[in-house]
Amino acid sequence: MIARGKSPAELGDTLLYLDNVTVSFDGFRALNALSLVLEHGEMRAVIGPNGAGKTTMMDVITGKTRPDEGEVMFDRTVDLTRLDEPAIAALGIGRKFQKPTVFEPHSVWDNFLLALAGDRRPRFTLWARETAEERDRIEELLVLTRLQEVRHHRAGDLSHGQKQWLEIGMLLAQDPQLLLVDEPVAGMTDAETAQTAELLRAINRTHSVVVVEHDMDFVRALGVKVTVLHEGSVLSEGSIDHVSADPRVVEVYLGR
Amino acid sequence: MTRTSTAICLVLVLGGAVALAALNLATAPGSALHVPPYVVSLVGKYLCYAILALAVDLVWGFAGILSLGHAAFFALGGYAMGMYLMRQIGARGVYANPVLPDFMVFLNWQELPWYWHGFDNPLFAMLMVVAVPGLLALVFGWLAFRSRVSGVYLSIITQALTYALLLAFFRNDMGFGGNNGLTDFKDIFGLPLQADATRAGLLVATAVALALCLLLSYGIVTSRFGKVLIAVRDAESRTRFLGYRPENYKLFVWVISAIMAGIGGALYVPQVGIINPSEFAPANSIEAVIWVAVGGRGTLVGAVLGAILVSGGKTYFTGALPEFWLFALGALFILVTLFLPAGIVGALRRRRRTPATVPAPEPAE
Amino acid sequence: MLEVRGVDLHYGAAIALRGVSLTAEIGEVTCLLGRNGVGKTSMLRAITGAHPVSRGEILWNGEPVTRLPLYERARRGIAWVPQGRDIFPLLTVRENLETGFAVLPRGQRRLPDEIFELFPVLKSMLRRRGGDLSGGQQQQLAIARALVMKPRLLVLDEPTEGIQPSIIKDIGRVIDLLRGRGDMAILLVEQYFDFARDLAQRLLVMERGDIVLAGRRDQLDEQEVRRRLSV
Amino acid sequence: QGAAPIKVGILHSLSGTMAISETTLKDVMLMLIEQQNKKGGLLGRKIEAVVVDPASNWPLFAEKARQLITVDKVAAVFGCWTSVSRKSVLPVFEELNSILFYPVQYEGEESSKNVFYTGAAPNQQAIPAVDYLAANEKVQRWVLAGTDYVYPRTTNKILEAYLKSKGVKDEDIMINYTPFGHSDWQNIVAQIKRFGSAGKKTAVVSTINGDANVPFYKELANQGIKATDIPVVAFSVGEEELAGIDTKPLVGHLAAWNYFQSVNTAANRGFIKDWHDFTKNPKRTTNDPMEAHYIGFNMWVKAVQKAGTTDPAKVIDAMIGITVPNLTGGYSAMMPNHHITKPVLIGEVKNDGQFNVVWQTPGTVVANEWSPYLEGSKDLIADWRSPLSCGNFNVKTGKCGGASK
Amino acid sequence: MTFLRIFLVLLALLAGPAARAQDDPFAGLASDDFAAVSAAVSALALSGDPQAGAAIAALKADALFAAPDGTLLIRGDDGYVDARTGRKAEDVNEDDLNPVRVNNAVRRAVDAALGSLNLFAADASARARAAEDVFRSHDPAALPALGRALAQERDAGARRVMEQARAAALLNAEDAPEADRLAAVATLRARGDIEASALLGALHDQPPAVATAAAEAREAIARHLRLWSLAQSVFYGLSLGSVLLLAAAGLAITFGVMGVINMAHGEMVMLGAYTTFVVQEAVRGYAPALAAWSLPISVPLAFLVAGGIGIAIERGMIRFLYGRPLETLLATWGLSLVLQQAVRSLFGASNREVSTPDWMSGAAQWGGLTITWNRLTIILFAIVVVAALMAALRYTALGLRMRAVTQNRRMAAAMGIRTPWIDALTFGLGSGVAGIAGVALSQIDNVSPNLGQGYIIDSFMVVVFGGVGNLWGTIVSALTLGIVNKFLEPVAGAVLGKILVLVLLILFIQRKPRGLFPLKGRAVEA
Ligand SMILES: Nc1ncnc2c1ncn2[C@@H]1O[C@H](COP(=O)(O)OP(=O)(O)OP(=O)(O)O)[C@@H](O)[C@H]1O
Ligand SMILES: Nc1ncnc2c1ncn2[C@@H]1O[C@H](COP(=O)(O)OP(=O)(O)OP(=O)(O)O)[C@@H](O)[C@H]1O
Ligand SMILES: NC(N)=O
Ligand SMILES: [Mg+2]
Ligand SMILES: [Mg+2]
Repeated sequence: MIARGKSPAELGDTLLYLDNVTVSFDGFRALNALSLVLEHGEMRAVIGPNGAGKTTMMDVITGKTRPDEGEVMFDRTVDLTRLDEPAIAALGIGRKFQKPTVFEPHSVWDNFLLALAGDRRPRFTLWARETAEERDRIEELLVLTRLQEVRHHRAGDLSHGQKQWLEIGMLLAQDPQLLLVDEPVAGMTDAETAQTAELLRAINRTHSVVVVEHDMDFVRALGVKVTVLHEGSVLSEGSIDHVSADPRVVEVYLGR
Repeated sequence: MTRTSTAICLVLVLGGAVALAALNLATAPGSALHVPPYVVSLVGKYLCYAILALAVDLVWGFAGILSLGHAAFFALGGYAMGMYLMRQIGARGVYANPVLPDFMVFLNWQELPWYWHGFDNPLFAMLMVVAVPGLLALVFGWLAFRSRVSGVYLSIITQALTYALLLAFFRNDMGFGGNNGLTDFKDIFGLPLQADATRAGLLVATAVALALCLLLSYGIVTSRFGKVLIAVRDAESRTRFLGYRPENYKLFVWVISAIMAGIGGALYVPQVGIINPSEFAPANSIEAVIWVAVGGRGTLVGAVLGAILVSGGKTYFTGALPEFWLFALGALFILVTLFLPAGIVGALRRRRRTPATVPAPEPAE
Repeated sequence: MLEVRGVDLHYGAAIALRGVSLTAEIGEVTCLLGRNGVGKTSMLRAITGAHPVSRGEILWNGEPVTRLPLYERARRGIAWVPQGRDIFPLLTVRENLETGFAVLPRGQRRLPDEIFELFPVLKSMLRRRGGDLSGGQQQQLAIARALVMKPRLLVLDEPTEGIQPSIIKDIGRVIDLLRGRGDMAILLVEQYFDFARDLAQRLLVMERGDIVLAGRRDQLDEQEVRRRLSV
Repeated sequence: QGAAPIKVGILHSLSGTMAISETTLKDVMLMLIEQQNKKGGLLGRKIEAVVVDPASNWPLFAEKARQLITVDKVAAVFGCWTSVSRKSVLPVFEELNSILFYPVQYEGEESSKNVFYTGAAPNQQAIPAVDYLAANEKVQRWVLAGTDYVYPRTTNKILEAYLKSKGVKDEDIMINYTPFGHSDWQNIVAQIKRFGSAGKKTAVVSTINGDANVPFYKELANQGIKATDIPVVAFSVGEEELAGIDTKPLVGHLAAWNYFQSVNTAANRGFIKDWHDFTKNPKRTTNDPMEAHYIGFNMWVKAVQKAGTTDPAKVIDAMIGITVPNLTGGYSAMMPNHHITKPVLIGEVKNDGQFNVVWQTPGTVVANEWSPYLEGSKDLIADWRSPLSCGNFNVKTGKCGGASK
Repeated sequence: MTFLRIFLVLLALLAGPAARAQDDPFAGLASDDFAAVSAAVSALALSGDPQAGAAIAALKADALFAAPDGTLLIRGDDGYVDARTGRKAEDVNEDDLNPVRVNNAVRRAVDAALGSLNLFAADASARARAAEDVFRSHDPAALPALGRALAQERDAGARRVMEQARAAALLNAEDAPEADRLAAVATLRARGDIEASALLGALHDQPPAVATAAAEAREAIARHLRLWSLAQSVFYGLSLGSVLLLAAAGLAITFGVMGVINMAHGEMVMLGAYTTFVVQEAVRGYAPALAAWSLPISVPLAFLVAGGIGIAIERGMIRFLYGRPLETLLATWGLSLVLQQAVRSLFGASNREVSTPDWMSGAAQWGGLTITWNRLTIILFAIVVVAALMAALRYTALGLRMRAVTQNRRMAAAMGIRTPWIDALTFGLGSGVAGIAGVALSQIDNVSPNLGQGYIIDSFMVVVFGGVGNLWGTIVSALTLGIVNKFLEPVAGAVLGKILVLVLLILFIQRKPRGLFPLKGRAVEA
């Protein structure tokens, strides 16, 4: 599918390039020679059985886990395996975790404030004042995530679903070039799920996105290319109809 | 760290110190209003402890770094000041040696070790008061935070640090007077240390230093920097994915805090008249943490209050109940923990807070 | 039968449940629906004893359990699959499952084979630490762990969250099977409406800390329910 | 009666690391004060003890000293054990011109107008002990083992100079320092054993402090070092310390003090009986620093009677020359250097935890507060009588060095 | 009594007719001058007086008294016996008696005298011990006795020591021929220990050949001992490590497993040590026959006492603090102050004596290795305690529940685990183990209210260095720290050695921020 060892020039409009990535934990291979290419402006849905390695793949991209082997390139020239998490975040890669993780002692408002794009260095934050612009942006996000009413609540006191929304909002606040979204609609009602799909499509107009989800209706609603992972490597790739028809995908993932 | 409580605390500290100093100097010893010098130096000592407590609260309350070795910075600042005071003695030591401090003379040292040079200069000495603890904190913090040492691991190595320093300063060969440390100071900046006016001046200076530290800390923790710090405290790895470098944040407050502790120590030494290695004892650092916990972690004002109350309690109990004061103090710690989970200031403030900050006990969480 | 009567639940000063009542019959699946933050999880916490209620009463098979601690309720047959899974991260998968033995008499402390039929992946991971599993695997483990307890009231909080479609189907089959045995009451919180509708005999819909719609599946207007679940 | 009582401060740690040693001293002071009150008090007034706990915390010592003097207005303070605690309170006593009685053997190199040193200076303990070993045990090789702090350091410096002046060679002296509370002595004891196997009679001179002694002696016993092979002579191990050790394997090891509980004099028998009655414990031991307080307190009483007042300035002047009986059958006198004369006794450990006095100086020894064996201090003397009134008078330059008033 | 008879016969043999001529062989014993007493002891041993052995033995036991009239009396279990006649003495006025005082010189003379006499004891090990005494005194006067003893010695071990003793005495004799001397040097070289080296080093006035041989022998011994000293350091290290391990094991539960920053841990250790003290006193008072067993009896009792108090602490205090791990620091610190002071008020501030049973005292020589019994016992004890602890946590249902509760208290309760009970038991177990450590520490350290304080810092370091929550790590960490310490100590000195260990520890944590055996993976971050 992907030719090995391409030079940067050959990668064309590639934003994210994973090649032959292998990660093992005490001998267990969570990723097994995984390769994946994401174009600029593309949105990709990644599905696959529990334990296929989807979250691990995101860990590798964001610098949380170092691969044992393989190449992870961003924007053709940046080798992500050499960078740590803040450096990768600074490149414009944002992430929403599978298990919602927010800053629990802070209010919803402050969570957004901390996530907003901007200078992250101590010497800036020490003097930073909340600008009108920032306030407007946070208000927008509060509406979008329907958290207006709880804006002053401690994030730790939110319900599970509210935290999911908050984290999605924080990801948007970062305004990254590439969004990695791990199971965004888990715990959402069907209506919310549909809205979220809509939201992601809107974002995708200006950003690149990788979405992991088990909700097939949602994936279908996204209407993008789907990659199916299984046991750490790509099992199938193509449109949602293509992969749902793949008997191997039905066997290991969709079930009958 | 609400604005009002911080302001009240500032006024009390500054006003109180000035009032005590004035009453000490301006009234006659017999008068009812007279504040004896004993009280002046006692309060001065408490305020130094309060600076240390503030330093601990800054890193513990807001960056989640439980330092069990903060007294090391306090002691280092104290030693820097002590070395200056020692050099001030000049030929007035018992052996009348114009250069060597007494303890060097009687252990047959021939010349002043290199690291003692410059301490006769007050400016240099004051620079060292901040530079030595600051540098140690910088090196230690840089190593530890960069390697992502955190939690109890960090706590224990801070303890190891202060313990190692304790042992090192104990060694007579180190040239810091061994177990006896540095004593027998005569004057500071040319003023006799035993004069009431000097004492009162030191008290006011300490109060001013405490006030400045409090303002600085308040400024730091209420800034956006402070919010990041709290985020780091409770979800360090999450902040990284947002592009923050927790190690830089921690290192910054860590060094600031160490310098604050060093200043506290430097003011402490002329007021108590001795600095020796027992100030490095791990128990001292733990006590500083306890002041903060009693007053209320993460409240700044609580740290000041806790330090003064606990030290005051110790002064009172060791005199009033010499044989049983440990029961009283120990019980106080236990009761505060059980009944005032957020410390004294936390308890005063507990209004709008939901118990999510403080999970209900059995059987819930 | 589980009966909840007029329960209030507070988090500090904030109220999460206001005088809620519900029942769940043995041999039936009762499904609790509602948008984010309406209090579904809080309801389950009240029933399992994970959070104290400030008013009202909870009866299990006629016995009031309102003041009993969690473990006493567990010993009376109430098992809980919490939202967020609450796997014991440092225990192995096997040990996680074996924590369920606490409520069983000594002779019955064996891992039932059916859980491995249901979740084959667990069988191959018995020696792995629970915390290392993927999100979906943990969810499977949480359900399996509850089944080890041989419960008579099974309380599930969004059990399909993060689980791959084929296993969701399996879980549906198991819930149905367990219900079919007729000795267990099942209370299910779900966002995934189709799944809930297919399984449940009774549906309850919550809004802002109270139940606003309740009834047997065939009696309820599906459009009405869906409307209440959307914004 | 009727007059306000005379207050006396007791400044001994009742908690923390030094409580082990100092608590007893507080008790003996309470006993002495009670006895004095039974005898009608002092100047027709009762004596009242003010006990505080400086908690083994050196700055707290200074704070408590100041409190005793300025708040409680005590006439004199009996207290301190470690040198550092004394150093910590010294400026307070000098500033407020009050009196401290310091009852513990120490390194010397000090003489303050406001302190009366009732414990031994190095020449009243260490040097006679070394002489004894050289003469009676024919010791030629010396291990100077101590806790790493000022008292052992100074004592060992003095001993080293002294031994060398007697012709002992460098390679026959081994010096070893350990931290406070050192508890694992395996290596060091083995090292001592090795050092002692060079063929010359070897002895250990121990300035090991307090807590570290029990594990040290236990290890000696374990590794089978008997007093007949390598005797250990200690300056900080008394009856109180031995109470925590099974002494059977230690029989014959030595200690040098100015008092032992086993000294068989009428005065001592009486003292021990009073002590047992006072503490209601027939097993409580007595020790050297207790005797020092006994002497110091009696001297103070006499000086107050002589001065007719408790005013420290007057009492300080009255102190010099006061002579009181000690418990070992002689008299101790307060010398112009504010140190007292003492007999030196060498005792061997018995299996009941007591000491068997095997040697003693024929008379009493005057303290060398400034050691003649140290470069810096050999020209210094202390004499608090006017007109000299100086704690560190340099006989070479003819000046009262430093600022000590 | 056989012993006494042999002993008397022997005296007669030894002394011969000349000694009998002396008037009163006991005369010098009552002297005030130790040198005179020493001489008198030696003379008495040679005198052949039938009462000599008893008198010398009494002297050694501090049971010989002098009356003002010059009578010497031996104090026995039932009254006094006249030393000269062996007859019971009547009407003794105890107040008039003065003990015959002994100093080290006298003791040496006594040992030498008794040494020669015991060479003919019935028990082979007693003979070997006697020979060892002679070896140490290397008094040429013992040569004839040694010769006779050797002639009839059957036991190989005793025989070897006697030969060494003879070699030692011979080298110090004035008239031994050079060949014998060379043989003696070879014997001592073969013995190969420090004592032999010391003896060889102390020789003077030897013929040149002998002097050279002695010097060579000393070098050979030194080479030999250098190798052993490596092993010796390892033993010291293991021994220190096992002490650290014992002290830390309980903390590995209360802190490592439960997450309670237990500053009162040291006080639990101290309570264990005081339990040992109380048990010992009780045994002495009520069941003296069990005296040797008071330590083993203390182990379960210390466990129960410290464990019980631990349970009380958990119920009364800690349980309100779950989820607030840092607050436990404050409360347990307060508690440690209270416990220390309580013990101080109850037992007094000074040290209490816990004696070492005979089976734990002394040392065994194994090649160049000195293995002290108490240390060896503690090493073995530590292994047993920690192995039992690990097994309990890993393989029992209770252990599983303990771990479950500490990882997620609420969920554990939801699984039907009685969390309050398990919490109390876990804290009790950790405290109980600390108590057991106290029993062991009573053997090597002060039993004082401060005992625990001396170990708390080290304990935390051990647990953290090994990796919190990992008992196996705790073991490796304790032993490593012990060994590193013991290898650094001779090179750097005790103080600097300790500083170095701390600095190494700080640097090590930089490389391994979660200890030697970190728990890895998602499980930890979760
Ligand atoms: N630190 C670790 N140690 C051991 N195994 C691990 C570790 N991290 C992940 N794994 C294993 O790697 C595999 C991949 O996990 P991953 O979380 O990437 O799966 P996933 O595709 O995200 O699954 P899900 O859909 O359930 O979230 C799983 O089998 C998991 O158990
Ligand atoms: N521990 C807590 N402390 C304070 N408030 C809480 C806590 N847990 C939940 N809440 C609040 O109580 C309300 C009900 O929460 P609950 O978790 O029961 O909702 P839910 O219906 O389960 O939502 P979701 O579908 O998102 O899981 C929410 O407003 C939430 O913010
Ligand atoms: N003076 C002493 N022994 O410290
Ligand atoms: Mg995943
Ligand atoms: Mg919920």
